[in-house]
This record gives sequence, structure tokens and C-alpha cells, in this order.
Amino acid sequence: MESRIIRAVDGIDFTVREGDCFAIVGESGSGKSTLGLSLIRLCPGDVSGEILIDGVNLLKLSEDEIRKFRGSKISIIFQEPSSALNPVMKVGDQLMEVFTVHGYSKSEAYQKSLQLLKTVGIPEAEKRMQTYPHQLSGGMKQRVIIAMAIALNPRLVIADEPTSALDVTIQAQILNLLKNLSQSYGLSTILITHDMGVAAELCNRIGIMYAGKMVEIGPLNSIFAIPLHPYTRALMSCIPRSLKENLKPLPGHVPDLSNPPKGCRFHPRCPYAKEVCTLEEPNLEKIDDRLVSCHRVGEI
Amino acid sequence: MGLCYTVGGKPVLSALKYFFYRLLTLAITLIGLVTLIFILIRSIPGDPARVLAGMMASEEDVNLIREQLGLNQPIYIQYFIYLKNLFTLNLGISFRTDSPVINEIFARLPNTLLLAVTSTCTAVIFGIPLGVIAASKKGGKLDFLLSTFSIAGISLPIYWLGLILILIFSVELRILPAGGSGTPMHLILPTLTIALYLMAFIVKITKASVIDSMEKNYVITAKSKGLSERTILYKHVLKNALIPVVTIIGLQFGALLGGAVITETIFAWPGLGRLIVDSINSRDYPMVQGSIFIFALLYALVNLATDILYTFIDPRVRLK
Amino acid sequence: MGKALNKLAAVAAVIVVVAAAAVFLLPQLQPTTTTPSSTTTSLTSSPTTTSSTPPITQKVLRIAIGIDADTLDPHGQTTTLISNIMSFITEPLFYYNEKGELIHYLAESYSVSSDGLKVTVTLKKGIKFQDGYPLNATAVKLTFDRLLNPKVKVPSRYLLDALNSTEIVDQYTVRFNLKYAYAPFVRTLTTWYIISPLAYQKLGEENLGKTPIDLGTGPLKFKEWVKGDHITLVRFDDYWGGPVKFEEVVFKIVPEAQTREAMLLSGEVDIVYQPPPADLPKLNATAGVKLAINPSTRVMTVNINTQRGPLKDARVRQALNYAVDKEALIKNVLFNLATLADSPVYPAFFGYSPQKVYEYNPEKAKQLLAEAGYSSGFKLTLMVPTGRYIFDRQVGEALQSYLSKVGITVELYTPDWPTFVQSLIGQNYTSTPWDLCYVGYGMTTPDADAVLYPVFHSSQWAPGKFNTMFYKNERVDKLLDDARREVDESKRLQMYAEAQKIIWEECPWIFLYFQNFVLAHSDKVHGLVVYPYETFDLRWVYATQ
Amino acid sequence: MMQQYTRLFKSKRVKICLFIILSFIFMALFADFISPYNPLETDLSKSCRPPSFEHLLGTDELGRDILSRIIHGSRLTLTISFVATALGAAAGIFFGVISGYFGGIVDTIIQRITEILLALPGFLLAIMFVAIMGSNLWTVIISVAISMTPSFVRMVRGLTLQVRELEYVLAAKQLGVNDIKIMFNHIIPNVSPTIIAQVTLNLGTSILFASGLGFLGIGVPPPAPEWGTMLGTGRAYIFYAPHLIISPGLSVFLLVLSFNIIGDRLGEIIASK
Repeated sequence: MESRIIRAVDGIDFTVREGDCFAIVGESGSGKSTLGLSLIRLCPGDVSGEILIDGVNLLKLSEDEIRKFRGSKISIIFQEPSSALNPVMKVGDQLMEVFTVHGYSKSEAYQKSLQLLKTVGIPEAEKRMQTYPHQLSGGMKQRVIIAMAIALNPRLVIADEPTSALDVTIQAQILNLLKNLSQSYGLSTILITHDMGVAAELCNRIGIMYAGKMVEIGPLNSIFAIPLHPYTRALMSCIPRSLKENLKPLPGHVPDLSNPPKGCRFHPRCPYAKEVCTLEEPNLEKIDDRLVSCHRVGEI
Repeated sequence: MGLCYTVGGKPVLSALKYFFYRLLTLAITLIGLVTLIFILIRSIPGDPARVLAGMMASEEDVNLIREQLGLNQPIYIQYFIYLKNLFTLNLGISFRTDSPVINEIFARLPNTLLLAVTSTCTAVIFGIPLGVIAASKKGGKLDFLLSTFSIAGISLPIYWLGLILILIFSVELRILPAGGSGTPMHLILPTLTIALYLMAFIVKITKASVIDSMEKNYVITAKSKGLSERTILYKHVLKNALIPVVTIIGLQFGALLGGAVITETIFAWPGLGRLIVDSINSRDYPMVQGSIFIFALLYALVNLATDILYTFIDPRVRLK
Repeated sequence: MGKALNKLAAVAAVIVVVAAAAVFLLPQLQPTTTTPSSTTTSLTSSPTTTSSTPPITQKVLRIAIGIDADTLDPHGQTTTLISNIMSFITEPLFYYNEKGELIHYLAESYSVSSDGLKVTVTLKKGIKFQDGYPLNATAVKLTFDRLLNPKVKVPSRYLLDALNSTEIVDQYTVRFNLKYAYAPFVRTLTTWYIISPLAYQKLGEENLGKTPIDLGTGPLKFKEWVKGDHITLVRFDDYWGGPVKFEEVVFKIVPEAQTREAMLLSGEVDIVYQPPPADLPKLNATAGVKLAINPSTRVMTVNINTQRGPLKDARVRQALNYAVDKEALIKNVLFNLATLADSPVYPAFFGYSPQKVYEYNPEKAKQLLAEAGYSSGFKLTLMVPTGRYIFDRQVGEALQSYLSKVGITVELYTPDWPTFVQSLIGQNYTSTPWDLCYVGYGMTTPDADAVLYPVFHSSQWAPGKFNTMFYKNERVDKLLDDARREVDESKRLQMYAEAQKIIWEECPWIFLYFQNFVLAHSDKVHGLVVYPYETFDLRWVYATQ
Repeated sequence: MMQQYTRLFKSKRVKICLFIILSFIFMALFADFISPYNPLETDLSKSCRPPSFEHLLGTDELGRDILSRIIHGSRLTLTISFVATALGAAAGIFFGVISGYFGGIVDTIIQRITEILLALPGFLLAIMFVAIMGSNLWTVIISVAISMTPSFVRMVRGLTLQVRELEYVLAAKQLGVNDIKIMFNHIIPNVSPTIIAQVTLNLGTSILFASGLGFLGIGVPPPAPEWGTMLGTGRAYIFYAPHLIISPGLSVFLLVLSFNIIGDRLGEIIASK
């Protein structure tokens, strides 16, 4: 019935190295969650291009093959721990499913799940196995979801705003947990967040996304030291000095992706925009150790 | 209807308090209802004593009967006597049959319940799977067929359907009895008539509920774990999707009791609905009051049962 | 759905197999060709004359009826149907035959004193109640004492208004002492069933109406009554008229006429009470189904409030009679289930005198209306009950249409039965919510007095009584008064003839028809008798298998 | 908002249903011009005739033309359906909004009354109501309206409870805007999309209920050509002349089906918003 095409994510190209943590940062509506879902082929729309893990193109796999990939090679942690768990199924059962669906026996699954719960720092793990999600606090639920994501020691974990639905104090705990886990397991992680602070906490490389496009990709340190893209700069100015301070909103709105602005998608909100910005779309260009797409990158 | 939602494992209302609250509202509703019926039935013109005595009876006989029935007392006294008796669960003596109303009701009630249960079960057994199929094949030919069936089913006048089924199965094919009760064969047509409507309804809401649940985040979580669509449908979605379905089936079961008037008329089913209509038409006040009271009580019990069923399928709701 | 279809298929398969087995077995059964001897004319002998027993008969007779009993007290009946069922358990002193004529039943003979105040009845000897108690004067006195006891609910007690007391003359003779000379008294005795003192004592008032075990002398005994479902009677082997040819009869309660019919067609029942009238032509043509039709004494009329507006004028009332095509009504609306009335009195009743039927003549009706000064018409309300009489609402609509054709606008008022009764007999002539009212009078006493006195005598004006036309004619009043007291039957006949003539001319009714009474039964059922009182008799029935 | 509704008419099914409803409305409006016979004109000699060129749907038990009765009957059915639904919805919105908005004792009283009415089967209430008031068009309309009011009250109350807590409603309250204005300007417009879908479905249900009353013999009094009454009467002739129940039954079915399909689609559109 609907004939409008929305390009939520457009022309994105990046690499995550083994054991690395790559952050994708952007405002809500910038298409970063869609990107997360696309990576694991759970995005309801069409995805074209290549998603390579160890040289295997996920987009070329059959439904069955990708199903076997999910959970074991690539997994995802969602933003809302309370809705991401099935409310009418016991926590233990949901956790064990990850194992049983990938060929483990029930008893193995149980033992492994128990172990996992301990690993992610849930006390009284045996009791927790028998509880329902609503009986757990938000932080606990997120720990369970993290446990599911790392259960089979996957090659890549996508963490989609893993902390933004949680209380500030819990946020720190979960971030710590993720940090420890990725170090001890040597996980490759893609962290999706709107919060530069969170990205700084966990990651070594970072990609800034705006309106479905990557505008700047590079090592964390250098981007933090000198943000090149005007949007990155704007984001940087939003970082609160402590976790207790709230993020300051950026003036203006993310554009409607069904009808993106011509030229550089950021130009309506860009203080440096010139005529060329409204007409031509800039390409990602390599500048030192990073990629930036801005017509005026050298000028400002 | 108020449910006791738990937050972090602790009930919002204590179970005991909740129970008393339910009981109190039920009592208020029932007293209001019997009062309404008391007023309504007495507002209908027509003299029960005259009906009992027969059209050609003498005025003296009619007066005598009126006295025997206690209808010569002031209306408020009749009302208080009625309420007083009700508190001791005494529903009175039927004008028409001279036997206790409660006996008459219990002679008919099992029939009404039997029909309600068989048709609900049939409808649930076929309706829920079909609803799930329609949802999982959303947009397909089967879904179109099932949706068409379901909307046609709820738009069909049930009395018309009943007549047409009688015409086909009892008169033309002569394989099923058209009415009456007693054997399982007698159950088939009335069950079919009601079940068809109910099934159409259940298909519709099950489909909607399943589709709704399919869009929930936990489904994506399950997919990300590598579960197949089928497993997700049966292990994750169905149980969640059934929660609203159960409520609606509970409500429909209540509505079935109400609709009994029509189905019992068509199929000569000796149930409570028919009894009430006959009692209204002969101004058998105690019988009308008593049977509607029992009807309402049943309705409330079904609602309560639905709530209890909730606690089994939805762990978030617990009455401890 | 697939499962349901499978189930249906399985059911169908079973039925086919059973049917095949039945067809295979049938030739081995020898259906009887002998019919039982006639049942009508003779007085007392009829129950005993059927001797030829068919070789194979059904043990259980199944009859679908339309309403459940309120009580099984033989004296507490308000409906003809349940009263009819009670007549198989308990029996009256006198009864009637197929034509509606009086016959002796438990009574051997009777005599009336010359002042008409004493009626003496001699009982048949050797008759036993179902509990073994002998039929005697004690039983009769007990019955009538109970009937007069104001604490007992007796809906038809008005028929006993003349009775003062009952007295035992000897073991087999009772005398009824009357308050006033009342000539139709013996004929009213057809209504009252004699009960056994022994059974009465055992049951008490409390259980008499619920489990009337061994209560009467009839051919069938009470077995069980499941409310809303069925009433079962079993054979009384020592019945004085000889035992019936079946062991058990089940009266299944099936309120919908359609359903009853379908049950007959599917072979679930053998006899159905009042099948849907519209289907009679079809039923008649259906193989395996027979109809038993008899005119009944229920006279259907339109009551006219003779004290109101234009209806005060007899010419207007005559116009109403000319305006309605009664024959078309009978043929097309009632499916010939009625017989044109030429008197308010049923032809088999004592005192019947035929009149000239008002033919359908709308021109004449208009002319009469014009003569009365109502050529531009007027408005009336017609009250019609719904579901009480055969096609009552349809008749109402047809009447409405006929009257509109002579310029009378009719509004229909269709209340439910209690409201109808209240509106009919609970009002005085200024307050009736109707001007015309479609109603039927079913009379159980085969005497002109039973119709004429309560309905046309001016002392009987509503409220509370049955002259609901508020009709008053002094000559008619006098004739009816005198005829009641007259012992000489030929004089009574003359008086009734004159009264009927006056009533017919003055038209307090739109005279319509006598409603027919119909049973449909399987052609395997033989010997079913239908009386003109909307009743039937099972005494001679047998059914082949 | 309007865009949402124009989406409605893109569906082929909806177009067909709309056509059916409009043709019944057309029949109702111009019954006097298009019906081939007088629907009340009896001719006993022509009773129960099967369909023919003279009488396309046959004649009824009194020889009246069934097609003409169906055409004139659409007037009654649609009147009952629209007026009763309007009354029921108005009462439901009124009490529902009040109950949800004010809460407290008002809410409790309205809720108890609603419960009483819900516990009492609609047909039984209607039977008694008609027995008291006598049967005419208005008692039927009121019976139908009463039967649908309680569920409306419940639905509107639920919606109101949600809307009541919305920020701008709270803000309006803070600013001292009076309650009636808030209800009319903020609450009712907010709950109305859901109500519109419900009303459409109720148009169908009300037809089923009203014709059910007719079927039970307590509908619009004779000789009015109400479909349910025609069905109830025709039932007596089902074996002899089945055509008597076919066309009124089919008319009820088609009209109810059309309202239900449109109502469903509306519901879907509103939900997908």
C-alpha cells in the first residue's frame, strides 16, 4: 500500500577488527538502530551491499544459514531490557534457548546458563533462572540480555544503546560489565549510542552517523582531540562533564529520511554551510587516520 | 474487573483486600440488579394472579390467588421481604409451578451451561489455530479466506444461521435432530450455530493479537538468538497473544449466556434463557427475579474465572 | 473445519449403516392391515372394543408437545394440552366423543330433579384406581370437595359456581346439590377428573401437582416429569377399558412448532402437537406423515366495544362483518385450519342454531357506514395477541388491511399475553385500550350457555367478567337467564335459538370461525382420536415398528 | 487526519461495502419511488408466491410484495441503526468521559450502573422494556441504544483515563480551563478516532440486535416491514415458502457485513497511525 521508500541507512562502509570496539554515534533518528538490525539481518526492509564476518557475506546466506549464524557468530543487545525479554517465559528458559537452538542438550544448556548468569554478575543465579522478567530490576534484565548475547562467544556483538534505558548508577555498572567482558572474552563489539561519553568509555574507534550517512570515522582519541565534521563538533559540545548531567539537545531536527535535504544532509543545521553544501553531496574522504565527509573540512 | 498487577514481585493490592473489594462490588451490582428487575417486572402491565387463574376465572378466585402470592401487600414490603429472603439465599417460590425457584433454575441451568461450554470449546479449538494460521500467513490467500470467513461469521444473524442449519441437516439430510435435548446428537446443531459465530470472533481477535505480539521486541530478541519463525510463534508469541484472547472469550462466554434466549428458542433447548422469557411472559415475578439473579451471578463468576485464568498465563498478574 | 467434516461424515456413515440394516430387516416384519374398530359412537364400550392386537407394536410412543406443565394437578390446569395429558391418568364422570357429543365415562347414569336443584349420578361398578382403590361415591365426593376448597388453586372453578355441596347417597351414587337451577351442570362434569382418596392421602396437596402417582382410573400412570424436557407415563395394566397397546408414552416438550415438525420428519417422535400450520400442505404430501384434523370448539372472533363512538351503531358493526373476507382468511392465512362460524355456539353443542353468514361485501359495508353517517371513515385500535392463536398476528394484519379498504384506519396493538388479558378483561368500557380485539373462546362445556351467558349477558360486563364487548340487550339477558333454569330441553333450545338470532343481527362480534385442531403423526401410528375440544386420545393408539 | 481516512477508500472491499450501504440508503430515501408495490397492500389470494417476474422476491404470507417490503424496510432498519447508535454512542461518550475524567464517586456510580447493565442480558432487558412501554419504533430504538451504551461507557472511560494524564490536558487544568471545555476541546477530540471505528462496528451490531428483537416478536409492530420481524414471521413458513426468510436474512447479513468490514478497516487504520 505504501509506496514511499525510506533510506534509513545509506552508503555505509566500515570495518571492525577482532577484539576491537567500534562505536556508532548519532542522534535518535539518524538510522543507527536500523544499521544495527541490518547487520544481523533483522531489519524489516531491504538491505543491499555486503556484511562480511570472517569473509562470509551475511547477505548472501539463506534464511536457515543466517539463523545458525545469529546467536553463535553475531548477536545483539537491545536498548529496552524490559521489552526485549518475553514477559511470560522464565528467565532461565529464555537463556537456555540460545544453547538448545544451537544444538546443546537441555542439561548442558542449564549448566552453561547458570554459569553465564554468574559471569554477568547476577547473584543467586539458580533462583533467578526460575523467575520471570518482571521480577527483575532493569539492570538485572540487561545483564540477562548481555548473557544471552555472549553465550556462544560470538565473533561480533552489537550493543544497541545498552544503557540508555537504565538509571544513571546502573548505567555505569553495565558499562563496566561490558568492558570487562569484552576484555576477558576478546569480543569484537559494535556499540550504538547517542552518547559520546559512553562511546569514549568503551571504544577505540568511532563512527559518527547523521541522517543515515556516516559523516566521520576514525580512532576515538583523534576524533575527541580534533573533531573534523561540524556535526561531530556539535555532538562533542553536548557531552556532559559528568554522567549525572543530562545531554544537552542539539538545536534543530534530524531530517525526514523519506525526503532528505539535497546536498549535504547536515546543511540545514550546519553553521558553516555554503552554497556548495546545499547542492552537492560530499563524499567520505580520507584525512590522516580518519574519513570525513564535508565540503568545508579543510576550511573550518 | 480490576486486575492485581504486581510491581517488582509485590502485589499492588493485597490479595485479601482485593478479594473483599471484588466481593463488595459484586454485592452492590447484584443488589442494584435485583432492584432494577424488581421494579421492571412489576412495571409491566398484566396481573400474575389473573394469568395463573386463567382468562375465564372469576374475580374472587383471582383475588384469592393474589393473596396467596402475597401480591396484596404494599410494594415496599414485598421488596423488603424479597431482599431479606435473598440474603438467606432463598429465591422464593415460583408463582406458576409452586415449587422453589432454585429447583427450577437448577433443572435448567446445566443445559444452558452445557451448550455454552461445548460451543466455546469447539470455537476455541478451531478458532485459535485458524487465527494463528491467518496471522502467520498474513496477506496470503489463506489469510484472505480466513478473514473473510471470520467477518462473515460475526455479521451473520445467528437466528438465521440456526434456521438454515436446521433446514439442511434436519429436514433435507435428516441426519441431525432439529431440537430438544438428551443425546449428544441433539447438541450438534446448537453447538455448531453458536460455535460458528464464536469461532469467527476468535479467529479475528487471535489474528490481531498474534500480529500485534509479533511486532514486540522480545520477538526480535528471539530471532537474534537464532530461533526459527515457527519456534518463535509457538514458544514466544502464542502465550503472549493468548492473554487478550482469554479476556475476550471470558466476556463472550457471558454474552453467550445472554444470547441463550435466542438459541434456546430456535433449538427448543430447555435452558435458562427460555425459562426467563416464559417467566416474563407469565409474570412469574419470583422466577424472573431469581433466574436473572443467577444469570448475573454466573456472569460475575465467569469474569472472576477469567481473572484467575489470567494468573496462569500471565506471570505478571498474581493473586497470592 | 476438516475435523468437523470428518465427524459429520462419520455420523452420516453410521446412519447409512443403520438405515440399511433397517431396510434389510423390514420385509421380515409383518405390518398389520387390520385397523382397530371404530372408537366414536358407543358410550362406554369404546375403550373395550379394540381387541385385535397388531403383531408388532412400538413399546414407547413419543409425542412432541409445545409447552411444559406448570403443575400436574388434574384440577389445577390452565391449558387444554396439559389437561389433555392429565385425562390419560385421571378420568371424568362424563366425557365427549369425536363429534363433541356427551358420553358417559365413569358415570353409569344420571337424573335431574324437577326443580333442577339436585343432580344424582350413579357410578359404574368394578372400576379400580391405579392404586387399587375402588371407584366409589367417596372418591367423587372427595374430588368435588377439593374442587370447592378455596385454598386449592382451581383455575376453572367458575364452572362450579352453581354447586353447593356433594353428598354420598350410597356406595355408587352421589348427589350434587346446586345453589340455583343450572341446566348445563351435567355437561360441566366433563372437566373434572376424579382422584383416588388413597393416592391423595399419600401424596398430600404438596406432591399432588408434582408426582401424581396412581392418582386416577386412567389407562396411563405417572412415571416422571423432567421440567422443561419431558413427561413420561406408563401403561396401567388393569385399566377398566382394557390396557393400551404400548408400554410407555413420552411427551417431549419442544416449544418451537418448526422443531417439532422436524423431529417428526426425522423420526424422533411419532406424534406432534400442533405442527406449524403453514407447513400442513407440505406435510400432507409427505410420505410417512399423516394429519389428524378436527374442528375445535374454540370460536375466534373480533370483540367490538359496543359502547364506544361509531361502534355504538349496530349498522357500523354489521359493516365490519361485511368488510372482512372470512373465507379468504381461512383459506390463505389459516391454511384451512378453521371452519367458518355460523353461530357463536359450536355446532355439536346443545342449543346451537345456525345463522346466515355475513358474506364478504365491501360495497355493502361502505353503504352501511354511509347510512350511519361515517362515509369518511374513522380510526380504530385492534388488539391482537401474538403467538397465542394460529397465525394471530397475520390475521390481525389481514383484518387491518380489509378494514382499511372500507375506509376504516386500524392501528394494531400487539401486547404479550398477560397484558392482553389485563387489557381485555381488566377494563371498563371507557378505559379499554382497544376498540376491536381478536380473541378466541375455547369452551369445555358442550352447552350453548357456556358461550352465551358469560360473554353476552349484560350482568357479565368487564372488568373481571367476560362480556368485554359491553353488549347489552334486555331480551337476550332474559332469554339467557330463563334458559339456564329451564329443565325442559326443547324449551331451552327455542330460547337459545332466539338469543343467537338477536346476537347475530346486532353484531357485538365480527363473527369469524372455529379454529381447527391438528396433530401430525407418522403413518405407523394408528387409532389416534382427535376431539373437538383441542384434545386427543391415546386409548386406542398403537404404532407399528 | 483526513489522509488517514482517504486511505480507507483505497481498499476494494471497502468500496464494495460502501456501495452496498449507499444503495440501501438510496432505497430508504427513495422507497416511495422505486418500490414496485405498496409494501402494506395485501392480497390474500396471492399469498406466499415464490419469486417471479411480477414479484421479483415473491410475496409474503399476506400476498404483499417482498421486494417492496425489503425496500421500505431498509428505511426502518437504517433509522433504527443510525439513531440508536447515535444515542448509544452519545450516552456512552457522555458517561464515559465524565466517569474517566472526574473519577471518584461519580466514576464509582457510573461503573456500578454499567456493570448492572452488562450483567443483564440485553435481550431480556429489551423484552421487559418493550413489555412496559409497548412496542413501537422508539422503544426498539431505545432498547438497542441501551444495549450498546455500557460497552461504550467502558471504552470511552478507558480512553479518557489515558488522555487525562497527557501533558497538555494537565497543563490546561493547571491554567484553570474549565472542565467542560477540557472535555470538549481536548478529551473528546483525542478519543474520537477510536470511537468512530467503534461506532461503525456498532451500526452493524445494532442491526443484528434490532432484527433479533423483531425475530423474537418484540420489534417494530406489524404491519411495518421490519426485516427482523419479516424473518420471525417467515420462520413459520420456512418449509412451505423458504423465500420468505431468504431475502430479509440476506439483507441483514449484507448490511451488517458492510458496516463490519468498514469498521474493521477504520480500526486498522487508526491503530496503524
